[in-house]
Parts: sequence; C-alpha cells; structure tokens
Amino acid sequence: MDFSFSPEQDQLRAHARSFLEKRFPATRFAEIAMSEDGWDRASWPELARLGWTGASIAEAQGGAGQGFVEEAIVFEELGRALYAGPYFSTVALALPALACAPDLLAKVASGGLTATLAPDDPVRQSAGAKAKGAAVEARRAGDRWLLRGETDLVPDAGWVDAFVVEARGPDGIGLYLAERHDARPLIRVFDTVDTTRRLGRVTFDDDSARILAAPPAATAIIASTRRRALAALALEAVGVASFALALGVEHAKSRQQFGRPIGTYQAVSHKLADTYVETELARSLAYWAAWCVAEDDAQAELAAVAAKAYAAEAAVAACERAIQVHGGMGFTWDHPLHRYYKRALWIESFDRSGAAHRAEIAQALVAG
Amino acid sequence: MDFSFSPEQDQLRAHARSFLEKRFPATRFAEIAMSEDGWDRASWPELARLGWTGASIAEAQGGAGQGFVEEAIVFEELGRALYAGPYFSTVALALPALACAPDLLAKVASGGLTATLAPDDPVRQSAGAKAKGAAVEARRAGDRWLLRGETDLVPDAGWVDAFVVEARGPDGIGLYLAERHDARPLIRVFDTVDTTRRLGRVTFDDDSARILAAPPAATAIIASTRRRALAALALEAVGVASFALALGVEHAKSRQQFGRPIGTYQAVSHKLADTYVETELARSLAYWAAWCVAEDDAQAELAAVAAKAYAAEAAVAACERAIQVHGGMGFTWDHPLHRYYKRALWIESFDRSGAAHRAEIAQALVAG
Amino acid sequence: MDLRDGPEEAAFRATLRTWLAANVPAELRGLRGWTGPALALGRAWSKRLAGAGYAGLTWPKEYGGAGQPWRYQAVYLEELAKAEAPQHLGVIGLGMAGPTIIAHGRPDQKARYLAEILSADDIWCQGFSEPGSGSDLASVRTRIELVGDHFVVNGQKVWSSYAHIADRCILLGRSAVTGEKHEGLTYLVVDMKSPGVEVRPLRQITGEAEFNEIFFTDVAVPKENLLGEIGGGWRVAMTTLSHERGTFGFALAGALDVAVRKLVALARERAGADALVRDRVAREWIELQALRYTNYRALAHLERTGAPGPEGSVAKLRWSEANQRLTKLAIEIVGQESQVADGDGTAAYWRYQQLRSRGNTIEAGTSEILRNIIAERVLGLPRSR
Amino acid sequence: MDLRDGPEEAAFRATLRTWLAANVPAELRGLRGWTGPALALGRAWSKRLAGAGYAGLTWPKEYGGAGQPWRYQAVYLEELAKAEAPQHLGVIGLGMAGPTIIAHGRPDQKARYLAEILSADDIWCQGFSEPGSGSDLASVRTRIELVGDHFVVNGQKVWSSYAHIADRCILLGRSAVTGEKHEGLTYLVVDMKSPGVEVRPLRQITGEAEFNEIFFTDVAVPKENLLGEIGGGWRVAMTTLSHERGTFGFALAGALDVAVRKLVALARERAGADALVRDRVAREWIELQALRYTNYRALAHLERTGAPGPEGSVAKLRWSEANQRLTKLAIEIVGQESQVADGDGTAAYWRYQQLRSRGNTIEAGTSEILRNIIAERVLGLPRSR
Repeated sequence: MDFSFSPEQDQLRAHARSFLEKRFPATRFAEIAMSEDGWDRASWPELARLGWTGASIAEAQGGAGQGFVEEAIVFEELGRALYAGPYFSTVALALPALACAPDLLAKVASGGLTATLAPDDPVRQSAGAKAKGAAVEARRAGDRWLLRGETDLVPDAGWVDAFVVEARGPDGIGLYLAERHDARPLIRVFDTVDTTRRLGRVTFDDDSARILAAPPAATAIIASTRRRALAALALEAVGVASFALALGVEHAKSRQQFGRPIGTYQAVSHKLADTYVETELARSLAYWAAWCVAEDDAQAELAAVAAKAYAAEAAVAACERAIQVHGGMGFTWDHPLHRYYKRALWIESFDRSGAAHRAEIAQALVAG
Repeated sequence: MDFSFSPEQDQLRAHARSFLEKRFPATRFAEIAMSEDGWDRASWPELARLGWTGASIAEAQGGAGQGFVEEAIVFEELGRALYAGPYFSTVALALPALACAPDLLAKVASGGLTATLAPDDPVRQSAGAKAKGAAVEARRAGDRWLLRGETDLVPDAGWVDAFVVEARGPDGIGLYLAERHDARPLIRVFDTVDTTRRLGRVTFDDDSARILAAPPAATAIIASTRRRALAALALEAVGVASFALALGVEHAKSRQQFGRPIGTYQAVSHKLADTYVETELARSLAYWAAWCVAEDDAQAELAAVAAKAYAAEAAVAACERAIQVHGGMGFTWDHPLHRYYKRALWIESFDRSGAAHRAEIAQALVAG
Repeated sequence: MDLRDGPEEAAFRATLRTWLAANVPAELRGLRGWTGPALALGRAWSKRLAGAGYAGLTWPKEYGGAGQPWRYQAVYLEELAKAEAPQHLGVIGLGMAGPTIIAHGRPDQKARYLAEILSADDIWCQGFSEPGSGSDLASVRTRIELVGDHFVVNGQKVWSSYAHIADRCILLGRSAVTGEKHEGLTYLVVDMKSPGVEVRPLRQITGEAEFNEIFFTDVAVPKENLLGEIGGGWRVAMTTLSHERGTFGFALAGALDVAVRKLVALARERAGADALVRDRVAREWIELQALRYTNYRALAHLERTGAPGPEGSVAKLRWSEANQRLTKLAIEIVGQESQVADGDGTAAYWRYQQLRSRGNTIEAGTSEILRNIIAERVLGLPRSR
Repeated sequence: MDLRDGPEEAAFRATLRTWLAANVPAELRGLRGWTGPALALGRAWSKRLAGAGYAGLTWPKEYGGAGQPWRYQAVYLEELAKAEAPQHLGVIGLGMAGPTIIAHGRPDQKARYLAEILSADDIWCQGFSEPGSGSDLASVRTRIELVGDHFVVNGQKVWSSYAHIADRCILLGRSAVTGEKHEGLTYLVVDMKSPGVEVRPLRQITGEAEFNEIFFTDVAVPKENLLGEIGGGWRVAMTTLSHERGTFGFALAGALDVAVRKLVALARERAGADALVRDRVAREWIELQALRYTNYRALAHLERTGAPGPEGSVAKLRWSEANQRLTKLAIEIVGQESQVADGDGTAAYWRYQQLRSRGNTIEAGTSEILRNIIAERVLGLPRSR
C-alpha cells in the first residue's frame, strides 16, 4: 500500500511543469487559442523528444517503456497548462488501437503520427447526426478496406494525420485506420467553444483504410480506450482545477475591497477552501483510476468512470468559483480563466454526463 | 393583483402570535412534548373560543365564516409555536369530509370534536403494513357500516375523538366516520420522533361507522383534502423555519468567539441570509397555495404540491443551519431547536418526498 | 388578497399584449449588443414604445409620466418578457437617471433632461463601478475638480452598459480625497460627446461586448450639471441604486419564465423520460413561482409604503443562481454538441445563455454583497467588514 | 505507487480479520453509550484488543507499543470499521493523551501513565471545550491556581466523551488572566476520582447521552501532574490535537464504508428502480472512494515526513457532510415510517443515524473552523478573524 509517486515520476512532473510554463505562458496560449489553426504545431516534435508521445510505448518501438501512470502525470500537467494539440486524441483515444501495429507505435513515439478516434456511439453524435442515423461502414477491397459514412464531434479532427475509425463491417464493429494522406475524408471543423480542442465532422466516401482490429478483438480495445480516455480527462480536469484555484487564491490575496484583501472574507476564502478540497478529492480519484488503468485492475472501469464524473464537475466548479472570486474581471475575454472554464466544460461533456456516469456506477452497486 | 393580507387578517395573525407566545413559552412546550400524553388538552377549547377550529365553517354552523386564508394564518402561527394538538388533523385532514354532515361541523366549531384521517394510500403506510397489504374494508349493516382492517401512520391517532376513514366498499373507496365512543378501534400510538405529533396504527374489527361520502363523491373530497393538507403543512413549515431563523439570528448576535459576535463571520451570516431567503420564498409559495386552495383555483393542486415540497425542505434546512450556528448547544436535548427540527422532518416525510412531489410537477410540465 | 388582475390591470395587460403582438419586429427578437443595424432597430423600437405610452409608466404626470401605480410597471415588464421583446434602450434613463433627477434635480435640470429620456431621444448610461471599486462603491477614485465654472473629470469607469451608444452618463466621482470616504463624493451628469470621453467595449467570455469601459481625460463638465451638492454624491447615488431595485424583480422573473418554458420544451424533446432531468426542471419551475409570488408580495409592500423592501435583493440573488443552474442543465441535456458554437439553433442558443449566466452573480451587485445586505439590513447582524 | 497491500500488511490484515471474526462479541455490535452492562462489555473488549496486541500499534516499543509504521494503524481502523466492532474505550488515551505524554511528559509521568493506557486499565477523557469556548480554544476560562504543592482547578468543561467512565482527564485551563491569551494556559492530568469533580451526562438530540459536562470545584491536583510548563499549555494542547488527526481519516472512511454498504442494501431493497436515489447513492460511493484514496495519499505523506498533512481536515470536513447527506437519503427512502422510533430495525437505525449526524459538522472542529484552517494554513489566505 503505497500511494506515492517514485522520485523519477516526481521529476517527470517537475520537468513537465517548468517546460510548459516557459513554453506556453498565459499570453502565448491566448494567441494560440485565437489563431486560425488553434495549435502550435512546432510543439509536437518537442513533446515527442521529451518522451511524452511514447511514454507507454515499448523501448523496442522507440518509446520510453513506461506506463499509464507516467502518461497520467503528463495529462495533468498538460491540463494545467491548457496545452492545445492532439495529445489527448493521439495518446488516450488512438493509441490502444494503434498498438495493433508496431510500425504505427514507432511513428507515434517519434512524433511522426498524430491520430484521433472516430467513435460509433450514438450518444457522442450531434442531434443532427443522430437524426440521420449516421455511422461508418467498412467494406473489404482486396487487402484494404473502404470506409463510407459520417461521424461527428470528433476531437481534433482538423489536426491529426490519421483517424482510428469504429466502423461496422460484415461481422460487427471493427477498428480501422484511415490515414489522411491517402484516405482524404471530408472534414468539417466546428467553431468549438474551447478553441484549443475543436470538434469536427468526418465524412468518408469509399476512402481507403487499413484494418487494425477485427470485430471480436475490437470490442475489448474500444472498452479499454474508453477507460484510458476517461482517466486521462479526469487528470486533465485536475490540472485545470488546480490552476483555476491558484488564480483564485492569488487574486483573493491581492485584490482589496473595503480596505482589506478579499481573501479575509469567508464568502471568498471558504469558497476557495471548497475548491481545494474538491480538487484534492478529484486528484485522489484520478490517481486511483490511473493506477487501475496502468495495472488493468478489475476496478479500472468503475474507477475511470467515477474519476471522470467527479473531476470534471470539480473542475467546472473550480473555474466558476474562480470567476466569481475575480468579479467582473473574471468574466472578461482577456483574462485566462474563461479558457480554463471552457476546457472544463468540454471535459464534462465528453462521453456522457456525470449523471449518466453515476447511473453506470449505481447499476453496478444496486444490481450487483 | 393584491398579494397582501387585509387588516383583519393581520390582526388575526398578531393576536394568534401573542396568544401562543404567552400560552406556550419554550419551557412549557418542552414539558408538553415530554409528557405522557404529549398534548395540553385544555388548550383545545381555547382554540375553539378564538374561532380557529371553525375559521372556515359557516356562521350557521357556529363557525367564523372565513376561509382557508385565515386558516393558513393560524397554521403558520401554530407551526411557529410548535403547537401540540390535533389542529392539523382536524382542520386540514378531517374537515373536508366532515363537511358532508353539518352536525359534525358545528361540533368542530365548538371544540367538541377532534378528528383525523386514516388514509388508504400504500405510500403512507409502514413497510410492515405494506407487506401485509393493509387496508380497511367497509361493509353495509343496515343504515350503518362496519369497518374492518388496518391503517398505519395515522397522525394524532391517540388523541382524536373520531377517524375519517378511507375504506373500500363494494363500489370503491368511500369516506366513513368512526367515532371513538362507539367504534372503539384498536389504537397503537408509536414512539414518534416528533413527540408533539405522534403517529399511530388503527385497527378496525367490524367497528361501526357512518358514511360521509360514497365512492364517486369521495374521490373529489380526498383530492381536495390532500391539497388542504399539503398547503397547511407548507404554512406550518414556514412558521417552523421563521422561528429557527429567529433563534439563529439571536444566537449569532450574542455568541462571541475570537472576541467578536459570530454573526460578523460570513460563514455564519450568509448561512442565515440564505435561510431568510428560502423562508421568504417558501412563504410566497405557501400563501399562493393557500389562496389557490381558498379559491379552489385550477392551479391549487400544483401550487400545494410545490409549496409543500419547497417549504418542507426550507424548514429542514433552516433548522439544520440554526443547529450549526448554535454549535454544540444546538445539538442538545435541552435546547428547543431539535423539537423544531423534528417537526420539520415530520412535515417533510408526510404524503410523499419532495422528489416525488417534483416528479408530479414535472409530469404536468413535460407531458402537458 | 387576490392574485388575479383587477379589471383595470386586466385591461392594461390585454391592450399591451395585443400591442406587442402587433409591434415587436421579428428581427428584434433575441437581438443583443446594439451595434450596427441592431442599434437603429433598437432606437426605433424604443421610440415606438415611448410613442405608445409605455415609457415612464410610474413617473409623475407633471414630468410627462403616466402616473400609474407600480403594478402597471410590473405588468409591463411581465408582458415584455413574455413577448421576448427587447428592453427600451433607455432603461437607465427611465429607471435610474430620471427618478434620481426627479428626486434631487433642480427645476432647470428636470426641464432639460426628463422629456428626452421619455421620448428615447437621449440614451443614458451609468458611470459608477471602477476597476478598483466593484463592490466597494464608496472607494471610487475618478477625480472631479471644480475649476472656475466647470468641473474637470479624470478617471476610468467600467461595466457600463449602453455607454457605446449613450448620450449622457450619470457619474459618481471623488471631489475630496481627505475625510470620510463617503463624504468626498460628487454626482454629475456628463455629456458623452464631450471631448476627452472615450468608450471601449469590454469583450466578455461569450465573445461579445455588452459592457464598456469609459475613460475620462480632462473632461470639462459645466457646473450646472451637478446633481445634489458637491460632496453630497453618496446620497444621490443611493437614490439611483434604490430605484434599480424597485420592480427589477419582475424583469428577472419574466426572463426566467421564458427560460423555464424553453427548458421544458428542450427536456420534453430530448430527455422526457429522464427522472433526474425532470426533477431539476421541476425545481426551476418551483423557483420561478417562488420568485413570481415574492415579487407580488414586494409589489404590495411597495404600493403600501412607497419604499422597496428587501425582496429586490432576494429576487436578484435567487434569479442569478437559478439562471446558472437552468442553463447548465440545458447544456447537459444538449450533450457534447453544446460545445459547438455553430451548431443548430438550440445548441448555440443554450451555449450562449450558459456562458452569459456566469455574469449574473457578479453584475448589479455580487451575490456576496447581496447576502451581506440581507444579513445586515434585514436580519440586523453586525457588519462583516 | 502500488495500491495493493504489501506482503506484511496483507498478513497483518488477514490475521486481524480472522481475529475480529472470532472475537467481536455479537452483543457488542452497534452498542452505544457505555453505561450499565454495556460498560462491562466495552471494558472487556478493550482489554481483549490490548491483550492481542492491537493497542498502541504505532507507539514506540520503548513505551510498550508495537513500533509499527502508520499503515498498520490504518489497516487496524479499516478492519475494525468493516467488522462493525466498537472502538477501544481508551481511544483518547491511546490517540491523544499517550502521544502527548510521550512528547511532553517527564520519565516519571511516562512510567506512571503509559502502561495503564495500553492495558485499558485506565480510561482517559479530554477536558478542552467549555461552554464559552468552542471553536476559540485559546479563550478557555477554567482556572488553574498553584497553591503550595498542588494546583486548584475551578471551572466547567463540556463535550467530553468517556468522562462518565474515565479515570483520568487531560485538562487545559488558565493559569494567568493577563497577557496574551495563548500564554496563560496550563495543561494538567486530573484524576477523575478527585473530590470536587462532577460529571453530568449531556443529553443530545437523539435522546442519548454520549458526551458529558465536567464541573471542577476546588479540585486539588498534585503539582507533578503538570504536563509541560506552567503557561506552556497551548503548545502541549497543539500536540494533542495534531495527533487527533493522524490516521483519523481511516476511522471516518471506515465508518462511511459501512454506511454506504447499508445504504446500497436499503436502496436495493426499497428503491432499486428510482433514478434519483441511484444518482445519490452513486455520489456517496464516489465520495467514499475519494476519501479512501485521499487517506492513502495522506498516509504516504505521513510516513515520508512524519507530520500529518492537511488531509485530516479534508477528511473530517467531507466525511461529516457525506454522512449527513447519506443518512438523510436513507430516511427519505424509508419514508414516513422514518418518523417512528420504535418501528422495525431499519427505520429506527436510520432515524438514529440521521439525527446523530447533525453533530458531525460540529464535533471535533466545526466545518467553519476546518474551512478556515484550509484557507489559512494550506492556501495561505489572510486570517478571517
């Protein structure tokens, strides 16, 4: 029973924090968020060189041979720095499927491939797409496959080199890789509230794809991808909440009203204390989920669902309290808080609502 | 559009408050609550003389010829004074059925008859009774009826002179009057948490009863009784919340910690401000419900359900915050707060939970 | 007690409702920002309201008002909200500047300002908050110096709605830096076209600019624009703020009524069977009724005593929190699509409303200050500062 | 990072679990109050725990403890809660008085007191809070005067668990009324059988008496019972309170674990299909996991640094609120029958738990004080007082 990070892991965190603070100060990430592309593409090779894109990839494929706990540290720090770039898409959403092909892993580790997941999940489509019954179908063509159909609300769709597509073939849902340089699907990037993680619609029109996992194997990969994604977002949310708390505390110490720093008022200080408490509880859940995912523990599913539900709500509340503590200033476009808030809302909306996640947990408890 | 009380109504309230404060100071009601009987029986004729038992009874039957708005004022003040006695049972629960018989109304107005309602509602029975499928059946015997069966969690069952019984006869549910002096049902009074309003089990064994309303008419009376009862409890809850607030404010002004009255701390003062706000909102809903009930307005059902759900929760929260503001002292048996808290919990548990009441409202909104 | 409209109110409501149905231009519904073509539409709409007699309903007849009791203003606000019609652009003139001038102005000031407020020829804005003075209004630092026959104003105001289109500004500034801070304040009417006045829109988290910063650099204000006395600005400002709260609750409950109706429709369409959604929808519907009937109680108090009670603070506090919960529930029902700003009308509508709602607990008195007011002025608790 | 028990912990846990299964007398489960026959059972149980080596797990070996790392105490608390076994009656001696004596006591005091704490021969209580000094401990007024070779104690203490059965009391009182209030405090060990000590049970809203008032009237306390120095009581008291928080979180999470399991069973039986109930049950389950893993993080910190982190305050704050919500949900599921105290076991159980839970946010540090501690000591915000 030892719930502490190793010295190497502590060092990874310290290094990540100082790298990101220098590389992406608040002024810089506002620029990036408002840029056409929404991403500083030059940062990707740097992340690869730091060993982050290949953290859990075996050394034989050019990775660092570590595991999800190390990736968890990176997710938390990227959340804290509001990093804009397809790390979540590539490492949380696409990597489990890419692991079916060692050549792809090597490309991810080296920074040569970014990817995302185009899910076949009606909950994760827009109302319009749901009405159309949108889905992607896969049809064999020699040793390749052809994809046809539409998938919606795909994270980072405009940025990535490749799509891992959950597509329906003759035997059920499989996982296919559509690389942009030869598949050329039609991509529409939406005007997303969190401009640093834009959603898009991807339309395939008999585009060429490679199969990564056939139906029976794909199911397990899809399930493990969801666990990774939820745990990763829980960690990002903890990073977001921590930073919002830090901004709120700093403001409460310096802003004066009625001749005293506003942090002397319990209406302010107790709100920040609650943020601290919820952030720490979210952190405990997120680290628990990370460990369960890393160890493929039997509790990984429940832990990831619980951590994401709790941490997302904690991050949203942390940003809301920080905005309130900042008064009018926290409501302005020029202050960084709203960008954190929008990321927190993005995280909260991913996969399913907190209520739906709690319903999953209750099902396991009450029925089990 | 005039949401104010008339001068006569204001006077009724002022008079009620001063009467109750003198008649039942805090020391006295603790004595009453801890007494074997739990009721100061001598107070009933006094209430009758004040015109409260017959407030809405026509002058021809010895009543005051007023309406539910006047009764509402009395309910609020009785709640504030934590009056122990079958006013709620008699005036809210039994009166609509008793109105079928003018002779009974005159007895209520004069203080000569107290009564309660034994409902046929599975939700309002204990788990034990539910398992037994308890219910009361009515069988004709000449011009009288015989009742047989069991009903549970009947308010003030140990005190009243008569039971209005929802019993199943050959044509459905009707309303019957079983007077204690001739019916003699078996009554078991439970050790109720709020000792000033004890619940009991009533078992009829072919006991003689008089029919008040036959099946088709009874349904409307049962529905209107529920509206009255919910509105009355909303008003009681407002009285309870107001008094708990007053205790909390007084304590916050006088209790010193760290060299200052604790009311200077926002952790205390904002809690009390929230109690004030919720109490005022509950009051608005309760008065609205009272007016709707008095006018038999089309919105009476929704208003009564909404007011009871909201006011009960507001009263519970008001007491909880007052206990917290009082610190350890608020947690002791000798302080009056816990009696108010237990009444608030009693009110909250009556009929259905707030969640179930909100489900009724949602059904009307979403389906309607 | 009678919660139905009396015959006169019923007639006024019916006429107004018919008038609104016929007169609210379709292109005005949901308009925000009052820039470009929206501004022209907004001005025309305000003049139309004024022309039909719906401006200054409660102003005394001697100043061109309709001299009606407060309940008419309440009905007006309810019906305007129900029709989803935009406010009169001159709300600050009608609700704050005008009543302040009526209470504290000299006859020449009344003659000069009031008619143009009523006719919607002059749009007014408010210059109270400053970057360093949000909740603590008495600490404003904008300097007012009397130099010969005019005042010279230097400083910065913030969170000023309508400033970008305003003709005049009610401004609270500091004329003395020594002594009690409340006693060094002076209240002026400033012509927004004066040299040295610069307005910069303040972009908020929704991406839109609804408020402004106003910079005053050596702005000359004629001496006759003084309202009240030099050093007597605090008392005048309190009049302005008390009028802000008069029937404010009706506008808020009206807006909440619209929001609840849209929420019910959304829930019915997309989450009709979800018990958790239903519970939260019912909560907001109950909260709406509670605010509505609290407003009616406040109105009865206002009409009887002439003074607004504490219910204005109650309504603002609870409305803001209800609107935040309600819009959050709506985006939760919409799901991940709520992150798409250019999605269909429903998603984009609720997304805007939800982000905008975060300002509700800050603007026009933070929730913290409102709770202080209730604790101190209503409950009589000792001051927390 | 490894969230599984290591081999030694696993062995300790397995042995303890087996021992508890064999040794917890059925009639002890759920006992409260420690009066009459319950007291004899409780004393016997405490001695049995001590005899099996489960008292003083983390105390140094030189003082008769097991000298184990904190994780053993954590496992002990988890398993004790899981078995629904009552606490050792000497918790105040083991967790507070003993460690304080080890830190501040003279060798003769250690020799005199520690062994009897471990063996459960002496039960201790705490005399800190007073009617006028709840949150503000430094303001205690109980007078301690040195008269010749003994102290004379006069005053009143309150909220003292176990006082009605205690042999000794750790008492904080005032030996000087001038100067800084923290500096006039003195810390004594008082024999509860001394003449002039009177204990009165304090009946609480559940109807039971779990705490006591202690009245001291001219109680003579030998000079050698002084712990630390005259006027140095504050520092000694801080040691006592910091030990209260060491692995306190594990006892709380253990209790919550039992409560959540009972809640799940209740929900399954009586409200299995209710989506609102399910949502709230899942919330408490998640909260439990969050507290559990926060405890593990705290434990890692404690073992590495030797000092408890802020997580003790976090655990106490959140456990108290969770227990209040959870018990409220339970009585809501039970329905109106929850008002009947003599109903079946389920209704009466939850009714007691729900009423008792209202004390959770008051006892052992109010939630308001815990939030102050977090704001000031963890976040570094300025003091609110």
